[in-house]
Amino acid sequence: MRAVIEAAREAPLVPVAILGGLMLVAILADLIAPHDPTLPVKGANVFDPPFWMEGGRTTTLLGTDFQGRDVLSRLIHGARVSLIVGLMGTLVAGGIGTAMGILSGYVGRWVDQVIMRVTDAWLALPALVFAIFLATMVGPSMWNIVFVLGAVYWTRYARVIRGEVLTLREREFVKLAEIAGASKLRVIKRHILPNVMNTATVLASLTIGVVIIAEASLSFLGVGVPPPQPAWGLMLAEARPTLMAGQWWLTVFPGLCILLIVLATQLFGDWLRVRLDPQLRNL
Amino acid sequence: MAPHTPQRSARPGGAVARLDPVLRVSGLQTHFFTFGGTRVVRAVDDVSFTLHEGESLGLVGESGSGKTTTCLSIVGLLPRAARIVGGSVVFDGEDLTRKSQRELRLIRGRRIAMILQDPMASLNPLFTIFRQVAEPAFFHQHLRGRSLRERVQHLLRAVRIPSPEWRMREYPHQMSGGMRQRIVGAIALAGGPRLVIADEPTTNLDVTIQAQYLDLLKDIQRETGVALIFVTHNLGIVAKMCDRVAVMYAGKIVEQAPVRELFDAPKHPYTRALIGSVPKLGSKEPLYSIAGQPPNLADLPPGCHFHPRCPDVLPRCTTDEPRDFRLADGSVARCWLHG
Amino acid sequence: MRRSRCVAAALMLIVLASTAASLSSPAGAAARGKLVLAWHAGLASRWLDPQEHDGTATPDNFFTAIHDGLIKNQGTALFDHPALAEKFTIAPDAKSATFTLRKGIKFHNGEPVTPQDVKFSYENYRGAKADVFKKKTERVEIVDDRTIRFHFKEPFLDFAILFGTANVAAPGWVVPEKYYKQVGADGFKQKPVGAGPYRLVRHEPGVKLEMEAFDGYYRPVNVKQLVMTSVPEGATRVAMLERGEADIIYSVPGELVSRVQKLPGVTLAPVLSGSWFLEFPGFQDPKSPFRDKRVREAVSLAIDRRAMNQAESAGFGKVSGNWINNDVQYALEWPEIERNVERAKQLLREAGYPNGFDVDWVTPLPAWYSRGERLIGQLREVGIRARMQTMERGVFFQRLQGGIKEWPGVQIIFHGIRIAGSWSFWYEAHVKCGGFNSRDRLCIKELDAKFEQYERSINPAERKKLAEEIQRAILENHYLVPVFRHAFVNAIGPRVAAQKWQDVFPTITTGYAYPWEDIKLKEQ
Amino acid sequence: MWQFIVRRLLYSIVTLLILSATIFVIVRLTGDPVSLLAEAGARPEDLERIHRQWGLDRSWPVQYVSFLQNIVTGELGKSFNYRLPVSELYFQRLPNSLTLGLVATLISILVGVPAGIISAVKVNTWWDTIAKGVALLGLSIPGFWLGLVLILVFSVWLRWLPTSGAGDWRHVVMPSLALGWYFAASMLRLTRSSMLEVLGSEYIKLARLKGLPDVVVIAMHAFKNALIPVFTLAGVNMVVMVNAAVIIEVIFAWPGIGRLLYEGIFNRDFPLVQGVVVMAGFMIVGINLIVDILYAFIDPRIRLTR
Repeated sequence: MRAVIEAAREAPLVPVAILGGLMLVAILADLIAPHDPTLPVKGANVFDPPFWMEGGRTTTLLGTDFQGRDVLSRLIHGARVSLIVGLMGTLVAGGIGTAMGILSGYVGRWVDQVIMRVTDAWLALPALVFAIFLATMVGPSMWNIVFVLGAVYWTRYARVIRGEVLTLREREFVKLAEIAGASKLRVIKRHILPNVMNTATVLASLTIGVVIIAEASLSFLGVGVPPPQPAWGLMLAEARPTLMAGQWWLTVFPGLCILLIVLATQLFGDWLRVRLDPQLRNL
Repeated sequence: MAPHTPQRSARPGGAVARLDPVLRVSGLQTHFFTFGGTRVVRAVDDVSFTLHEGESLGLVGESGSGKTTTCLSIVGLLPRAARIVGGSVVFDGEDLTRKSQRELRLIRGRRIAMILQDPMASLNPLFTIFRQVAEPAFFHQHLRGRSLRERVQHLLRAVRIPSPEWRMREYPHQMSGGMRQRIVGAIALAGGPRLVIADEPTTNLDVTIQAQYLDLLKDIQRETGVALIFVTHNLGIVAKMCDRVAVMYAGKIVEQAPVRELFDAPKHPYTRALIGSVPKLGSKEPLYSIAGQPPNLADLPPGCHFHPRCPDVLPRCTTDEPRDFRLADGSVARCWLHG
Repeated sequence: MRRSRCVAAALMLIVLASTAASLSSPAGAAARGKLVLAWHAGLASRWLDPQEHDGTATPDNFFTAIHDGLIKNQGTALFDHPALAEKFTIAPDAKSATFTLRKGIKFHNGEPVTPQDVKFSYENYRGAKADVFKKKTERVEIVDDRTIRFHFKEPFLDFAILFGTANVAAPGWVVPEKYYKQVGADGFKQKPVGAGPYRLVRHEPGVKLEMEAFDGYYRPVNVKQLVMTSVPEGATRVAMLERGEADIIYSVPGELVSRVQKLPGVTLAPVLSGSWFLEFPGFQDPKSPFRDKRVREAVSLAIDRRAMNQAESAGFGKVSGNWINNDVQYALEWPEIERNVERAKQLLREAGYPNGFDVDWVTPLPAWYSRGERLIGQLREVGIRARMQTMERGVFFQRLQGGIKEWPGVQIIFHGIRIAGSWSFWYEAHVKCGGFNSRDRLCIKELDAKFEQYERSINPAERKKLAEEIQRAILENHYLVPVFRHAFVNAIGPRVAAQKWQDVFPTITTGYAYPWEDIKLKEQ
Repeated sequence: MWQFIVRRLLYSIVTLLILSATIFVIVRLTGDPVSLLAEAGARPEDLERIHRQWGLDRSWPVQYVSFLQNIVTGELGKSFNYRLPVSELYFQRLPNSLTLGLVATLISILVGVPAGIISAVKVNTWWDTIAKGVALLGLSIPGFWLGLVLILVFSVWLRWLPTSGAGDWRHVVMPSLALGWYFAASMLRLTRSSMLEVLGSEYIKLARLKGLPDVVVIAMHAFKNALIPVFTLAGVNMVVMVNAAVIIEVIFAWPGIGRLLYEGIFNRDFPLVQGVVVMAGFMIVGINLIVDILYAFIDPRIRLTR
């Protein structure tokens, strides 16, 4: 964990700025969004173009959507939903996965067998198919999607973390702690957990983008975040007929937002990976 | 010596140039450029030495002192981030630092060979022994078919692999560690080199195998007359294998001397500390250990880089960098104690 | 004006059709060319079997190609268009109905259509409203080899309209008894054999139906090959139309209407279709804010019906005051409801919700989600906050039929339905206690009592009066809140011979392009 | 060798057991399976019949055993919507999905692997940057978006390719491109990192020390080693593409398994959804087994020791 904090001090500027900015936007969405994201803007039409184009207006800077809602406000609030889905989904996946990985790798024996067989089995389902299946079962809501994506993606963590723990187990400091009579729980807390956190963090940075794209796909299929809540994936899915109709701003802006967050998390992840653990290169 | 390089280093002691040396490294500087060139690590900084036919030079020092980088600079296989920024490497009268990768490729494997640290890792797990030993002969001497097979068997026999005819059909993982290292040796000999660089070839072998292997190397050197650079941090091996020793610290050679002089009368405090830290059989003296941490190459202390850990530090050591001082017994030391 | 001309033309068409039929020169052989239809959802095999009609308008699209009924709606004619039956009569006491089959009609497998097949199809019918027919029918009598008579236990005034309205029920759609029994109900859905203008040649379940003109049909069939292919994505359907891969596409996304309008040779067909309205399941619960009539009225006043029509149907829909389509029997004319946000807010204040309240879910009929979103937006302006619930069409109907327990909390359902024939079908399906789609969600006892009276009555004037009383009660109490009649916007490609879209979509009962046999391709 | 195969086989069987148990439990945890197994508007007697037919009145373990028996005998239930056995529907659509998956796999390999190799060999050059950028785009563009753009460009503007449906080779181009794109990106990433790893290895250093030409070092020494994980991924990816091309198949109206799943979801055709999910799991476990066995043939370490 300390390594993470140390790392933060010399973190790369661009991705951190993007992520930090998005987070700020997400937190302050209510303050900075010029309009209510779920209501049509008074005085605006549907499909108003961005302000610099003919017919655009400065009250709706990035134009309006098929209901006359302000695209900018929806993007701003969408940051909140997408970050919640992205971060929480990743957190749930990472939490379960890390716990399972440690348990599996450190306790070993039948616990390891059981967890790893389950992991193998769950990994055998294509992520999207599994997510669709679960989402169909539990029904659409933002938190359900978080749960679904968490349930789908934890297995990847479990696999990698287990491998990590297996090597850690053989390291001197763990052996020493064990010989000194530290309880398993204490060894996990003091020695194992801090050391796998790096790996988990790197994996997490790579998962966020995947989770956000998965949300978009679920929205397309109608089992994602329910409207009118704005989520970037949902916005993209809803606006797909406009690709042909010419209202490019409805797909380009949410698309760019997704690209931005994926880019930022990937850059950040790449940097973390090099910074924290050069052996993780083949992830 | 190539005329364009400034002559900074002293000629090593007793070895007066009888013939043209096989290898003359002078003023070699290899730096690593990381974080987009913002950080420079001087991994090898002003290293010079000469090596004649049949001679073996030991290169010793802690890990990270620049031994391996020196070797890789010679063969021209530096990592992407590293660059030779100064000095010359003259091999058989040709400056290797001015050669293209293509030309270097024709020298590597044929005239210069290198044995890597890890015999487990340095053989490709997916190819047979035959194929891996045969490659240099195949590409350099253009041997094919039966003559290639015979050549491989000959090489394997030379490194004392029993029944090479069928051993060569096997895969690396079917061999023991010692056997694998011998195969790496066979590969090194395949091109009939003038110079062999052995980079800690015995670190991963157990002691009896180690001894056998070192004997083998010595025998081969005697038979073929190759020049040998032996990189190690094990002073015992140096004593057994080498004619001369160069001690590296923080990218520089701090002391260079014939092996006997070095062990009998080490001149540099670092060498003394190194020798003092080797346990001697039957000795009850407490083991000497070097105080402090090895230096961070990206952020070296001013003056003599060793001064924060030196027991005999002088006031000027903290400010001025010592140059090479040539001493009467043929040693060269980079230390103000001798200035 | 145009409408009456349209009806007149259609009437003439019927007359012509019947004369043509009596001359009976099967013209399937003269059919030529190929017509491709891009359908907007998956193609469910059960839509190919009239015996298991699901009570929606959807199967009409397929029945009218593959099967045929004794009587059916066709063009602008409602239930009383004679099809397999040459003529029919209802006894004056409404206790029996007699049908005479056309001469020489055949199924696709070459077998003749006999009264026995009609009897079998009627008695074996298991789909929507089967219970009504079972309850009221005494027996089915085969009079001779072309005549069949249905005897009822009591006067069955709605028989003809129910029997002949294919988007409500289909006991009058004839399947070949022998074949049906031979392959079984499930086998039949894979390879249905009917007496319609097209016979099925190839069936890829869910994906594609390839049909060919049936030589033995009693009316001329113009197009040789009819292919229906399922293309779920709206934009893809439009692209298919643009490239000439499809000749008719259903359900053009609202965003693409103006693009399609501009395409050369393409005709937009905004078929005025079903009626959309809101329902408040469980509004009788004392805890529900919707228990208060003023709250329901406030919801009604919050809706911007014209904006909805403009955005959702490109203005082609119709804003009317009733929740029942005005083209059915006894539908009550009711003035359009104007939006009044201030009045709505005031009503909410009076009802004790000065700051509005939360609705757990707004559930629009899948997959018309964008209008659900619009509704939520409009409700927000008077302070009613809601979220949208999306679900699959199947689940939606399943939950409708599950009754009030499936709709806990504060809920609004945004329905859109299309039922032809009589207003009573709408009432039965969506208001009546225990109705096919209403179960116990609304269930207003005093209205049901009146409806009972209506059902028993055989006096048309009394029936009309009762019908209007019931509708008025629903509208005045805002039990159901009408929104608009939407336009099911389809498009016709350049290869189809049509002066105007009504030539291809003449029907006023659903949004689909039948009668299929009448569609022509342009001369090459 | 045989021992190894038998062990892998056992593992696969265990995996399948757990997989089916997972699906079994999820279905039962999220509600009354009868409401899923019955179609909309089922009558009480239908529900009763389903109860009996699926043995839902018995205990879970008993139910699970009969569930397994059904799977083993290929009885995945009957689709409500199509009135056909799920297995029949599945195998009707499978060839289309295989075609799409195969072509998309080829595209992903043809694009991803060479780009990944070049990117690794020329690491940290502009080439590498471009390749990484493309990979990033591939991973962050949702499939439906790419699909619609392809239709717009190639069908509507250029009029080169048909928009949708299955038919001749022209119908395959766009969906497989849209599908392969994402996977090409992941292939590129993996090839690049795998190559980098191998290129940094000691045996590659030794190969270079032998003075072998770069082509030989990269094409023979590095490639073979780096490709093992890459081809594993390709195999798994192909199965994923066959089963999970839901969005692409919907956009391009491609009659494959993914679309079957979509139809299953939208019609609440539960046996269909369950069947497709189970089959996907089976196929992946199967391909993993095959890949593992193939490994044994490629990699002498596995072939000879275990």
